[in-house]
Formats: sequence, structure tokens, C-alpha cells
Amino acid sequence: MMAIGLQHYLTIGAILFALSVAGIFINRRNLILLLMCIELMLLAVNFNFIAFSRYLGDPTGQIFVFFILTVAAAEAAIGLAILVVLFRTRQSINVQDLDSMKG
Amino acid sequence: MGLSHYILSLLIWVPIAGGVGLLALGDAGDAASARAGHMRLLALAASLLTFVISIFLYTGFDTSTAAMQFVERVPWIEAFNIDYHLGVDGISAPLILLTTFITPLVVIAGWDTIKSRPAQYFAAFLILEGLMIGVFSALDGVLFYVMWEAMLVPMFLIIGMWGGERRVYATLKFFLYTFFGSVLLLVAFIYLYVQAGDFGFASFVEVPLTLKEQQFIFLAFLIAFAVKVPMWPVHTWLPDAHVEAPTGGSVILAAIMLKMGGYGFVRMSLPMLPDASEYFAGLMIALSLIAIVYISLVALMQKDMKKLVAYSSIAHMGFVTLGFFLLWAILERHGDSAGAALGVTGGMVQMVSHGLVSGAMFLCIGVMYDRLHSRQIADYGGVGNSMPWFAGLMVLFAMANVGLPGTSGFVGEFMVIVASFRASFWFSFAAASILVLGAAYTLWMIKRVLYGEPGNDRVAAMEPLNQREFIVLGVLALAVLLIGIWPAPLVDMMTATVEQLVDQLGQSKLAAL
Amino acid sequence: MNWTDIVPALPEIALLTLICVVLVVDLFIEEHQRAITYWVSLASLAVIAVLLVATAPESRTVLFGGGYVSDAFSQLLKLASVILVGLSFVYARHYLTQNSLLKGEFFTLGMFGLLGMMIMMSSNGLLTMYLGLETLALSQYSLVAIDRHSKDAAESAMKYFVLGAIASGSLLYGISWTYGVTGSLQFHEIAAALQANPGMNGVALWFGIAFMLVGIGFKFGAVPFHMWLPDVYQGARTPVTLYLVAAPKLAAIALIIRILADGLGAIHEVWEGMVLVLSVLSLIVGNVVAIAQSNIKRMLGYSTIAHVGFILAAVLCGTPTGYAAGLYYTLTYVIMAAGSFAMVILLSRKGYEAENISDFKGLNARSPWFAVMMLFFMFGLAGVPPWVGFFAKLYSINAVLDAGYPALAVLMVLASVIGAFYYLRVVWYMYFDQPQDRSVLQSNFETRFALSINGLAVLALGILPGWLLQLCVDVFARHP
Amino acid sequence: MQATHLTIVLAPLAAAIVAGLFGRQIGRAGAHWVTILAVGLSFVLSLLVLKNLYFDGGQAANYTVYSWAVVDGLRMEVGFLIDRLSALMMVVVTFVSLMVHVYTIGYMHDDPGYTRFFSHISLFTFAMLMLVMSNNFLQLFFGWEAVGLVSYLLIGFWFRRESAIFASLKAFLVNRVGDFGFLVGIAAVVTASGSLDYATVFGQAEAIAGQEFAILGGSSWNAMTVICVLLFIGAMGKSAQAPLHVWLPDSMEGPTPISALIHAATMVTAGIFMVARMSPLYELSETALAVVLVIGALTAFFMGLLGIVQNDIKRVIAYSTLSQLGYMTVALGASAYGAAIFHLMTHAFFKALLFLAAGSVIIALHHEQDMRKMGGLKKYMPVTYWTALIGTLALVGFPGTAGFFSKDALIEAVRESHWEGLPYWIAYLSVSLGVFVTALYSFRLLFLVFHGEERTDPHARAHLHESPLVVTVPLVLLAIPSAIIGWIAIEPVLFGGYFGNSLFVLEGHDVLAELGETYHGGWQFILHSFQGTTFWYMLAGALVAWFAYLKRPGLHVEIREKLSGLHELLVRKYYFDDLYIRGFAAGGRAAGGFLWHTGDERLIDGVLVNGTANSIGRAAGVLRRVQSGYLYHYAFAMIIGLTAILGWLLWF
Amino acid sequence: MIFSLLFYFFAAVLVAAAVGVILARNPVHAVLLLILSFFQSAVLWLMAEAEFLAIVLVLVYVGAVMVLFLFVVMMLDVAVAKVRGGLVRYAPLGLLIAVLMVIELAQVIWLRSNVATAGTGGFVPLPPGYSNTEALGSILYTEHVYAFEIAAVILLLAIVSAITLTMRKRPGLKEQDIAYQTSVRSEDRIRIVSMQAEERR
Repeated sequence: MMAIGLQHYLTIGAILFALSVAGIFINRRNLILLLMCIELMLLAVNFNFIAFSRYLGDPTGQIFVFFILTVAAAEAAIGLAILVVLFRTRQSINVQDLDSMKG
Repeated sequence: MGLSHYILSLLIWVPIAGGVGLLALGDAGDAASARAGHMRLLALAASLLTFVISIFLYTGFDTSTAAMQFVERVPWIEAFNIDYHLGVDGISAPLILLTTFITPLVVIAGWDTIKSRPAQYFAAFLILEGLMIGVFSALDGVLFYVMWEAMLVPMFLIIGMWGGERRVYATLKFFLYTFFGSVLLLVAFIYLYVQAGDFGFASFVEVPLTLKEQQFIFLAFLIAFAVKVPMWPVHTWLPDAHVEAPTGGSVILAAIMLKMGGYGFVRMSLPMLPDASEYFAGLMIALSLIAIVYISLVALMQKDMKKLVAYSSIAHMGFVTLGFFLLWAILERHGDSAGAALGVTGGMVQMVSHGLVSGAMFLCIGVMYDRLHSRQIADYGGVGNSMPWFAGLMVLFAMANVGLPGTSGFVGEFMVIVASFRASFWFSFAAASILVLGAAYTLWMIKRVLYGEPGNDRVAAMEPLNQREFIVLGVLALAVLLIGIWPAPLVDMMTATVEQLVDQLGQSKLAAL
Repeated sequence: MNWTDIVPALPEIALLTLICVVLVVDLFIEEHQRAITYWVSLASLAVIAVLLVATAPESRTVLFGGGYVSDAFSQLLKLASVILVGLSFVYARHYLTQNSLLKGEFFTLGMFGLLGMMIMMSSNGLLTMYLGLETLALSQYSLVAIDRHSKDAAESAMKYFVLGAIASGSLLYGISWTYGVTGSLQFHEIAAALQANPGMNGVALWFGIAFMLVGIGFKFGAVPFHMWLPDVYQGARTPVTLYLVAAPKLAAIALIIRILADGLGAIHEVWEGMVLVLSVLSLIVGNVVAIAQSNIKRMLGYSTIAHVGFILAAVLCGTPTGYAAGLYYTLTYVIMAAGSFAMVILLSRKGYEAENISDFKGLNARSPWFAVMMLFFMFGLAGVPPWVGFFAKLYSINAVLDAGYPALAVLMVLASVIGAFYYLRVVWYMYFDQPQDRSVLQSNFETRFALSINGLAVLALGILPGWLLQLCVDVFARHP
Repeated sequence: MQATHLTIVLAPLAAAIVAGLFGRQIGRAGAHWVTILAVGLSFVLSLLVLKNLYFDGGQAANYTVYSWAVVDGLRMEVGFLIDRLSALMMVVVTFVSLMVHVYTIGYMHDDPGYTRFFSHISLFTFAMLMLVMSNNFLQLFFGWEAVGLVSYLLIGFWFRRESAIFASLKAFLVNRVGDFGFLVGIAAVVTASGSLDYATVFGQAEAIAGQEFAILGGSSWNAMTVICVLLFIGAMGKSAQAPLHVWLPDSMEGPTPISALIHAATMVTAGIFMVARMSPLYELSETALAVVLVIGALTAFFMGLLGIVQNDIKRVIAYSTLSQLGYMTVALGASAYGAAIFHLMTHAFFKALLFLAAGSVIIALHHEQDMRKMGGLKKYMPVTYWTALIGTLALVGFPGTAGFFSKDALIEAVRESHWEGLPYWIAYLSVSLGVFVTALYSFRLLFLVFHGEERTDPHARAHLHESPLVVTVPLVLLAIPSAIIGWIAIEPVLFGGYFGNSLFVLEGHDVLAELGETYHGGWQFILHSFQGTTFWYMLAGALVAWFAYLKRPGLHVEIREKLSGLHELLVRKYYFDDLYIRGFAAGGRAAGGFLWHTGDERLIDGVLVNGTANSIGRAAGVLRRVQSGYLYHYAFAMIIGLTAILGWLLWF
Repeated sequence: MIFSLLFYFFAAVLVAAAVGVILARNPVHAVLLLILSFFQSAVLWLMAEAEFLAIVLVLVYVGAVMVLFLFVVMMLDVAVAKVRGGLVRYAPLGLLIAVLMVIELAQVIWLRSNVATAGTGGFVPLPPGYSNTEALGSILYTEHVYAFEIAAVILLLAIVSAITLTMRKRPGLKEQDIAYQTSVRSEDRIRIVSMQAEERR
């Protein structure tokens, strides 16, 4: 068994990224789940950054993760705010109901 | 600094300024108001002023040189070596004169037949005039292209705003067809720029190009110019555009805008791409002859007068392209180039003449349309009874259209037919078939429209020509006869330039590689 | 660090301060005095513009440990975006007042967005680029949803948000790979690393670029990352759409040029193919689908996509000419696009949203002047000379041919022929048809004035395109 | 002298312009005075020119008036070549024209288009003079087409009449077919010689004859043959030689003075004149001469036959004209150019006379042209009758009349020509038997109109009277040369070297010179004719006419029924009209329709233009359906795009 | 060895939790599973010696953001999805894309790049006395001060937007306005109207 290192962490990042993408596809009911998938995606990114930062011995990558966490928090806040607005206007957060504009 | 230093700029910008002025002052859309009357006068004044300026162009023109004259050159976009570069030679000067001559007539012709938004109508024509003169005098690729494309806009509006029932279809077809043609021209220009380092026509002429490059550029040029001419098989926009356009629009379209295709061939395709021109000369001649025969036959079947004249225009423009591309066939057969210049000159004269004649034909149809609101031949018959003077003039123009000697229509056709015999008997044979076919469709229309008993009560009640119409048609008739009887002044303007062009065509660009 | 060192960053600092001022001012005024916020915002923008000119550094200056750069490129883009944001405020006011949407937040969020854009334009590294991008994106999401009672607005905001988050996630993922391979986040360091160690140029880096391109393509609205664009343009209230159309495109050009040219310019051959795919698809899909639209905002949305194809085509050349052409195209495009959306705003009135192309019917009879302006915008967008859009096309095609892609050049012009159709349709509605609605256009003086200037600029820049072009060329002549 | 020439040409032009543009201002009298004076002036000056050239021994003039255009070394000019040939033509043209002008005053008296008519015939005189006086091919073509134009305008003069405007269109188009050949011929001349000037071209004739033109594939034709045949196609159109003859009978829809002037005396002879003028070229091409000979012979005989079955008085004369033009053409083909021109001249006088006489009858009968409704007019219209009789005698070649001298000389020339074998027999038989035919239809006409039973409308008969002086004076004036010009002119024109250098005949072709050796004055000539067959053919024709139409008026009806097949063939004019109208014209229209609907509308517009537009539209419809509005589809697009790019990077 | 096993264990739980997130029917379950995956991530980060971020992840993310999610889920009170209609239809495609992407990425990570060659052998051990927090802190406020400021702006922006979007005055809400209540006058309370006596019908 090889030592746990960069590639393992990157793999976890890749799997999480792919899962989040799949989640976005699969989920057709609930917008909140979409937001959570996005959080997963950011988690995947963070794995990559930490792995690379550790591998390169350069703390900048971890600084980046720090900012990603900050932004993700802000993003989540705004995303949820929009969700609330949407729910208020439509009484639904069903993804399939969002089809009044197309073509 | 005399007038001659910026005469071309004046020719371009005086009408445009007039047009913008008309737009700015406006007429609130009411053709009957006194304000609209002032607008008409302003439009006439601007167009006449332009014509007067162009007289100085004629008097100052030196026929002994092939060099560019009245040259103006100011850097325009320095980052790309684009200049505001104007100049005329024997190829462009006659076409500019044609433009300045026709436009006042169009303004007069639209005097009180345009009922809605006359100010915008006249403004469109004036702006168009300036742009057309710009096309003929530009010596820089970008400047040329700007004028060339910008021209579409006023024409688009003219057909669309004052046109007939199917005007939307016709304008879109017109615009997209020609736009399609010209975008490839743009690509070709830029390619040449990349090779030559600036956009000047002179540099384009000098830059060496491989045969393959020349061929691609030639095809790009061909599409642009062939659509404009129009050559078979990209001619189908023209009948539709003509039918739907108001009279003035048809006149300008036929008289001047079609000439730009021919002008493009002789200004660009030939001198810039001599080897590709040689390569494609056979194709060009074939297309020209198809245009003459095929389109003449199609014209025979037309029931709509404007469509008929439109098809006739296509057939007549076939002579232009035929004349331009004879050189290589002549060289191949005789080993010398005698006759090639005759063909090119013939094509050039044909352009001017066709400008006058087709313009006049459309004006005649317009005169009848104003009275009866129909363009269908079947709705007329016996117009000569109620409009004798008109009938006389229309017969004259019809005769010019069929190329009767003594009218301008003959001069170019004669030269081209004579020159094409030197290239091949069959070229001459096919080209001369227009003598029969052209007469057939034109005079058959004349017979059905002007002659016979009055077709119906409305025809019988048609008003005779009014003074305004008479002046317009009369002036055109004089011009048609003058060129027919004494074309030397016109031909002499071209001679030096055409001879230099033919010389240039003989020099392959491949050698410089 | 001496504080005078941060002078080049003064505009951003001042903008943040002024945003806070506007926030506070807005807090203390009554509902009917909301115009004060508007004027203060405009004044703030004017201050920023002045500061931008005043603090422009002589040469390229890098600040804050390499995170911030001030050069001709950023100065030009910032100035342009300040003007455009100001313009969109001016256009928006009457409409917002009419529709009871005149809230201070519109202006503060707009200015936050501007701050984000300026950060992007001045960013010298992937970190600040990302943060700027998020600042811009978050304010855009909020702006789209600002009319809380509009179902469409909420829907499009949600779509925008989700897809935007995916795009920025992807961008981040790409950044992480790029960082991992090159070991740096600063553009010049990345470039230097690539120079020093060609072995870095491997599939891992390519993947990084591909993931980053999702983010870039999304920001531009390039196919296939364009799907949000028509829906958001349609769903957002028109002034918001106008805001989205105009200045953020400048940020997008900064994004792509900073990353691909500044950072990865050395491996141009790697990304040109990817950008080429985006460009070609955008040209085709944008132009073709626009034909089928009846909603003007949607149509202009697809037209944006088509224009993005042009911008990307110029950028993918990877030459200074190409970058200059892309920059020039973007600058001129946003002017025309802003004007055309302003016309949509102009046609709307209280309780009536002008959304369909047919609303333009007979505009010439209603208002010849604004019909002419719209004609300018339409022909400008169609790329017909003498309007400025033509020169944009000219230069981008020039760049493409110069770089040796004749087939792409032909595709570009053919796409523009298809594109001409839908622009012409607007013109034909305005000029050839009778108005369905003869009411007088409602608007205030500054809208009319700004719109007129905007329209005339499209013409004037077309007649004298040299100086702006020279500016763009010079920017890249001095670019590293 | 140049001023004189210019005056001759320009006076009628000026008059035409004045009468045409200011007709209303100067009035009817003004119109006819100005034109008559102008044409009179031209006539007098033409006589002076003739006198100068023939009697005073003046030199032929050949000079340029002005340069039309010079391109590529090709000088295109307007200039005059005034030699004896053109001088003769000028006199003939201006004289007949003058007569017709005067006659028109009476004939068109009540017509509303009076001034227009005078303007047109004056313009015609101008155009015809330009044609005959030209010294180059360009001007020749100008005159050639200009006379065609005026002919078109005048045939369709009564433009309310459907038949008239149809005839005018037909005339123009058929002429254009000829002109088509003519123009290509001129192009061939320029190609072969590099010049349009007669003198230069003739000077290079030998060189041209040595050239070849590649026409079809590898085969090449002698340049001179090509040139001459092409030019002759022009002559066939203008001079109404078969198969381009169809327009001339129809042209009788025009007013009678026009038929006399244009369609009998002058314009239709332009082709004859042209070939004579081009004799230095034709002489060098046996093939071309053979074509000329055969075409002329066929025309002479078969068109004459048609005259027998016509009932319209003017059409009979028209077919007679066709036949006589055929005679002239045969003479050209036999290299007897002088004979052709001589017959042209006499024919101009007597045929104009016959037409004008017919016109006089027509006026008297209020525009009735059907001979079946005439008869016995002799006693009502003596002047007309006697002049018509002189014309008829001249036409049939009754010894002593002008027509006799010219036609007999012509037939002799054909008989003695250098031709052998088939062409000879075709030509000789045609011209000989043609004499019988000519006499038959000519006397048929005379008897039906002036003799026998009075079949006229009773109402019209009540008002029958001789025509006014303006009509009869020209008749008399034309009758005089018809009767005596032969006596005076035969010797100088045919045998006396009148033409000098104007005509060129090869040594071995010069049949007239051979005839001249046996010529010993007019009486001798007449006496000689009684020994030949021609005279008896003529007499036989006259007798048959007398028997069938006067003696036993029912006989011709019986014959017609017996030979109904032949009669039908003749009445249908050998089906040429059907071929042209149902064949070529309808075929052209069908082709045009096919090209228009299938080529332009279906293929180019339907498939290429609108097809492209439609397919783009369809593509738009499909692509926009991808934009489904569903968020997950949008995400799909992004991720699939990304995955595709990744895959591409990895595996391609 | 134990380290490796631990890594695999936590990684497996993390992936399982993540799968659970995207498959959960009940949003509340999804949030909880997401929190679980965050905890697992924090552990893995700790194992990579990124202690500061691991703590921040738990404190900020789980403590604030996830709670916010949970709050919104509860607030919106969305009915639990009964059937995942699209799941069946789109799962294969989604799965295919996800697998494809994993294959592509795995190719790069394990086989086809300089990462694959250079990344073997585990992380280089950190020097003794190394403090992750210190290392980050020392550059966060110096080198990255600009980014730090921007992050602050983003948070401000988030506040402003969130308020803009969600704060509203409910028309039907009964609010107490003290100043209004105390400044009341009698005529505001009682209005005396003069009425016509109604006639009996």
C-alpha cells in the first residue's frame, strides 16, 4: 500500500466533484439540494487546494481555501435568499417548475 | 489649393450633408405641407449642387493619363494604415458623373409622387448618392467597403418604407443577398491587407500572391460583385427588389448600384488578381453568356413591367462582364491583346448607357404606375392614345434598350460583340443573340402596353405627361441620344486607363514571388 | 509599505468608501427622496472616473504583494466600466421610478458589482480574480432578483445563481489544478514558471485550463455555457438586464485576457483549440437561435452570444492584435448593447413592459429620432458600416486572418449574415410597419440625452474609429 | 462638296425633328412643307452630286465627318463615301421619297397622325441616306438599323390596329434576326481586318480571304466566306429573302406611301445595295456567292407564286416585291452587280408607282384593299389606271419599259454567268419561270382591279372619282421613269462602266462585260429579246391571267378547287409563319417559362436562396428547443461540454 | 499503515455521505449527511496537517452555513419528495457523466501527468515546530491583505443582498408604533359624525 499523498486527496476531490455534478443532474425536485451539491463541489475544490498546498509546501493554497470558505458562506447566504424570494413568489422550490422562460 | 483638391470630398459630403440636414429638419410626415415643399427644394438644390460640382470634375479631368486624379489622401485609421484616400481615373469618373446626373432626376421624379415622409425619402436618396460617389472614388479598401455596405442601408429603407406589397420579403432578400456577397469581400480585403500591409488599392495591386491565394480571393470578390451586377445565378434578388421598390429606388438600383459590381471587377478583380482572372475567365464568360441568353428568355415571359426591365438589366449587364474578361481568350487565339481594351471599354460604356436607359425605363414605368397603380402589362394597352409624348419617349428608351444604333445602348454592345468575336465566334454569336431576344421582350412589352386600343377606361383616362415628368424623361432622352451619336467624349475619358489596365492584366503576379 | 504606494488602488478604495456612503445616505432618506441616492451614486461614479484618470500610473504597477496590478489595460477597462455603469443608472431611473423599484439597493449593488469588476480588471492573480468575480457575480444575482414580486425575476435569478455557482466551482477546480501544476497563483509567476519549465505543459494543466474555461465561458455566455443568458436577460427587469449586458462583459474580457494571455500566453496552442470550439459554437448557435426569437430581450441575449463568438475568435489568436481586437470588440459591443437595451427601457412605461420585438412596430412614426438611434444600434450590431460594429468585426477578422485561420474568418462573416436578419427585423418593424400603439414615449431628459449620445457615439466611433482602436493597440503594445 | 453631302443628309433629319417635335406648333401644312422642302433640297443636291460625278468627271469622295470613338486602335467614325454607286442610290432614294411626300399629302389627308407621319418618312430618308452614303461598316449598321426602326414605327403607324402593331413587331424582330447576322459579320470583319473602314477592309480583302476562323471544334472556315455569309444574313433580313421574308407581306399593314417608299423602293433594297457595295469581299468567296445566288433564286420564284393567290391588292404587290428582290439577289450571286443595281433602280420607280396607284385605288374605295371587291375601275380613275398599266408593264418586263431592260439584262446575266451545275439551273430556271409567274399575278391584279365586273360596294361606287392632284402628279412623275429610264440608263449603267471602281468583279466573273460585248443599243436589245424564251413566258403569263380572270372568271375558282393542296400551301405561305410563330416564338416563350419557373423560382430561389433561409430557420427551431427552460438541462449542457473538452484533451 | 487505513475509512465515509446527500429524499437528511461529509473532510484535512482549515471548516461551515441551510429547509417547510420522478430517467445519464469525469480525472491523477509521476510517495513531512495557523496568519494579513479586504467586501455585499432580497414589510402585519401611540390626540380616536336618521322601511 503506497503512502497516502497528493494523488489520494486529488482523487477524493475528483470523486466529490463528479458526485456534485451527478447530484445536479439527478435532482429535479428540490432547489435546496442543488445548493448543497454546490457546497459539495466547493468541498472538492478545497480538497484539491489543500492537497496541492501541502504537496508544494506553499501555504498560499490554504489561504485560497480560506477565502473559498468565506465566499462560499456569502454565496450560500445569497443563494438561500434568492431561494426564499423564489418560494415567496411561487410557493415552490421545485426545479421542474422553473420553466416559464425557454426557447 | 483650388477646388480640384477636394472636389471628390465635396461630391461625397455635399449630398450627405444635404440628406442629414433634411433628416434633421424633417417634415412631420405630411407631404402636403409647405414645409415638405421646402424640403423638396432643399433636396433638389443639394443634388443639383452636386451635379454642378461634378461638372468641374469633368472639365478638370485629364484624359491623357491613366493615373489617379483629384487625389485626396489623409490618414484615417493609422493603427491599420487605413487612409481616407480618394481619386478618380477613367474607370470611375464616368460612373461618378452618371451618379450625379441621375440623382437630381430621381429627386424630381419623386417630387409629388411620394406622399408619405418626403423629407426622409429625399434624405435617403441624397445620402445614398454621397455613398455611391464614395464607392466610385475610394482608393482604400476599408473606405471602399464602408461606402459599399453603408449604401445598403438607405436602399433598404427606401424599398422598405416606400415600396410595394411584398416589400419586406424584397428588402430582406436584397439586403441579405448583397450582405452575404460583400462580407466575403471584406475577408478578402483583410487577407490582402495582411499580405500587403495597408489597405490601399495600389498596394493590393502590387502585392504578389500565389495562384491559390488569388483564386480564393477572386471567388470572394466574385460573389460580392456577381451579386451586385447581378450575374446568373445570383440574380434573383434583383427582380424582387425592383418590383417592390418605389420608382426612384428602382432607378438608382438599376442605374447605379448595379454598376458597382462591374466597377468592382474592373477596379479590383482584374488588376489585383490577374492570374486568377485568367484562370476564371472562362467561367466568367460562360456566366455572362448564360445571363444574356437565359435571362433574356426569362424576360420574355414576364407579366410585370418592372420585372421585365429588371431581367433585361441582368441580361444587359452580362455584356459588361463579358467585355471585361475577353483578354485571355483573345490572347490564346491570336497571341496579341488587340480587342481586349475594346471589350473593357465596351463593358464600361455599357454600364453608363445601361444606367441611363434602365433608369429611364423604370421612370417610364413609374409614370404609368403613378396613374394606374399597376405594373402588370395586362392592365395596360393603348397607353399611346392618351399619352402620346410619353409613348414617344418610352419607345425611344425601349429602342435604346434593344441597342439601336444612335442610342447609347448600342455603343457598348457593339464594342463588346466586336471584341468578343476576336475571342471566339460563339461568344459573339451568343452575345449578339440579344439583338433578337432583347428586341423581342422589350418591344413585345411596348406593343402590349403602348399600342392598340385603350385597354380599359382607366387607361383611356390617363393624364398626359406633366411638365415635371417631361423634363426628367426629356433630359434622359437627350443623354441617351448624345452618347449614342457621339460617344467619343465618354470613351476618351476611359481610354488611357483601360489601356493601362489591359497592360497590367498581361503581367502575372506569380513572377514576383 | 508606504501609503502613497497604494495610490493606484485609490479608485477601488474610494469606491468602497462611497458605496458605504450611499448605503448610509439611502438609509436616512424618505421613500420619495430616493432620487438623492441616484444622484449621489452618479456623483460617486464621477468621482471614481476622475480618480481613475488622476491616479493612472505611468507604467505597470503591481501592489499588495502581487495581487493587484494597475496598467493601461486595467485603466481603460475600468474607465469604460465606470461610464457604462453610470449609463445604466441613468437609463434605469425613470423605469425604476415608474415601476416602484427605485430602491437604493439597486445602486449600491450596482456599485458593488462595479467594484468587483474593477478588482477583476486589476487582478494580477487567480485569487484576486476569483474574489473579484464573486463580488461581481453575487451582486448580479441579487440585482436580477431585486424585483421581489416578479416570478420571472426570481426564477431567472435562481437559474443564474445555480449555474453561476457551478461555473465558479468549475473555475475554482481549474484554478486548483493550475496552481498545483505551476505552483503559483500570480499570473506573471505562472508565465515565468511555464517559461522555465516546459515540462509543466501537460494534461493536468490542460485540464485546469478546461475547467477554468467553463467559468470564463459562463461569464461571457459562450456556448455551451450560455444557457443561463437568454433566460436571465428575459427574466430580469430591463434596467438590470442592461446592467448585466454592459459592464460585466468588460470584466469578462479582463478575465480571459488576464488568465489566458497574461498567465498562459506561452502555451497559446493549448487553449486556442478549446476557445475555438466555444467561439464557433457561439457564432452558430447565437445567430441561428436569435432568428427564432420574438422577445427582444431574449433576441438580444442570443445576439450577445453571437458577439461573444467574435470576441473569443479574436482572443484565441493569441497575438497582441487579437487581444486588441477582442478588447476593441468588447468595448464597442457594450456601447451598442447598452443602447439597444436602453431603447427597450424607453419603450416600456408604467405597467407595460416592452418585451416583444413587435413593440418596435412603427417607431419611426412615433419618434423618428429614437427610431434612428435604434437603427444605429441595430446596424451597428449587425456590423454594417459606418457604424462602429463594423470596425469591431473588421479588426477581429483581421486578427483571425493574421493568425492564420481563414476558415474561421469565413465562418464569422457568414454568421454575421445570418445575424443581420434579426437586426433587420427590428428595423423593418420600426420603419415599414404601422404602430400598434401610438402613445408618446415616456422618459426623462437625462435618459433621452444619454441615449442620443450613446447612439451618436455608435456612429461617431464608426466614422472615426482610429483613436479608440489605437488605444486598444497601445494597451497591448505595452502589455507584458 | 462636303457641305453639300451634309446638307443632303441633314436636311431631312432637321425636317423630321421640326415636324416631329413641333408638329403642333407649325400645323399640318407646316409639317408637310418643311419636310417636302427638305427632301426636295436633298433630291436636287443629290442630282448635282450625280451630275458632278458622272457628267463632270468628279472624283469619288471618301472622308470622315467626325470620329465617333477610337478605342484600342479601332477607329469608329462617321464618314461619307460618295461614288457613283452611292450617288445613284441617293438620287433614287430622294426622288422616290419626294414623290411619296407629295403623295402623302393626299393619302393621309384625314389622318390625325399627319405631322407624325411626315416626320417619320423624313427621318426615314435621313436614315436611308446615311446607309447609302456611309464609308464604313459602323455607319452602315446605323443606317441599317435606323431604317428598320422607322419601318417599325411606320408599319405600326396606326397603332390602334392590332394587326398593324403585330406586323410592326414581326417586321422588327425578323429584321433583327438578319441584323444579328449582320452585326456578327461586322465583328468578323473587324477581327479579320482590324478596321471598319470600307477602303481599308477592301484593301485587305486578299489577306482576309487567306484567313480562317475556327467555328466548331477543330474545323475552321474561310474568313471571307464567314464574313460574307453573315453579312448576307443581314441582307436577307432587310431585303426579305427567304426564309426571312415573312415580315414584308405583313408590313402592308402600314399606310400605302410607306409600302411604296420603304417596303418597295428603298429600304428593302438596302441588302442589295450592301452586297453590291461589298462586292470586293463577295467576289473572293465562291461559297458566299453561291448562297446568295440560290437564296435569291428561291425567293424570286417561290415568292412570286404566292402573289397569285393573294386577294389583298397591296399583298400582291408585296409578294411581287419579294420576287423582284429575289431577282436582284440572283444577279448579285451571278456577280452581275450592275444588273442588280439597275434593276433596283427601275424597280424603285415602277414598284413605287404600283404601290401609289394601289394607294390611289384604296383611297378611292375608302380603304378597301380586297381585290374581290374591286373591278372595272378603269373608267372612274383613268390616270390611276394608265399609270398602273405602265407600272405593270414595267414589272412584267414588257419590251421597252424600264423593267424590261433591267430584268432582261439580269436574266441574260444569269444565263451567261460563270456558274455551272445545280446552282446555275436553280437560278436560271427560277428567273425564267419567274417571268411567267410575274406576268400572271401582275395582270391578274390589273384585270381584277380595273377591268371586268364591278364588284365594288354600291355606296362606294357612288362616290368613286379620280384621286386629287397631289396623288396623281406623283403617279405621273413616277410613270415617266418607269417607262423610259431603261432606254436612257441601260447603256451607261450596265455596259458603260458607270460604276467604275464602285463595284469590283473578278476577271472570270464579269458576266456584264461579256454581255456588253454583244450589246448594240436599246432596239437591238428589244429585238433580241423576242428571240429568247423570256418574252414568251411573259406573254403566256399575261394571257393566262386574261383567260382566267377576264375571259372566264370562274376558271380560277375551278383550278383552285382542283389544286386545293397546292393552294393551301400557297395560302399558308409555305407554313413559314406557322413555323416562326408556333415554333420559334412559342418555343422561346416555353423555354423562358421553363427557365423562369424551374430555373429561377424553383432551383435558385427555392432551393438555394429560400432553401438556405428555411433550413436556418428550421435549425433555429430545433436549437431553441434545447433551451428547454429546465435548470438541469442547462447544467447538462455545461457539464457535457466540459466533459467533451476533457475527453478531447485526453484522448485526441 | 494505520494512517492509511484511517484515511481510507474516513474517505469512504465521506464519499458515502456525499452519495447520500445527492440521493436523499428528505432535505433535512441531506443537510445532515452534508454535515457528516464536512466532518469527514475536516478529519482528512487534519490528516494532511491543514489544522487551521479543518477547524474553520467545522466552525464556520458546519456551525454557520449548514445551520443556515437547515434553518431555511425548516422555514420553507417543503413537503418531502415522495418519488424522485426524474431520478430514474436521468440517473443513467448523470451516472455516466459522473463516471466519465472520474475516469478522466483519474487518468490525469494516476497515469497521465507530471502529477502522476511526481505525486507518489506521500507528502513531504513538515519541519518540526511548524504551525499551520501561524504560517497562514503570517501571510494572510501581509501578502494577501488585499484579498482579505475583498473578502470583507463580499461579506458586506452578502449582508446587503440578503437583506435586500428577504426583508419585507408584510402588509397584514400588526406592528406597534410607540411614538405614534403616545402622540395620539382625542380627535384621532373619536370622530363625531352627524347622520341622518334612518327612515323605517
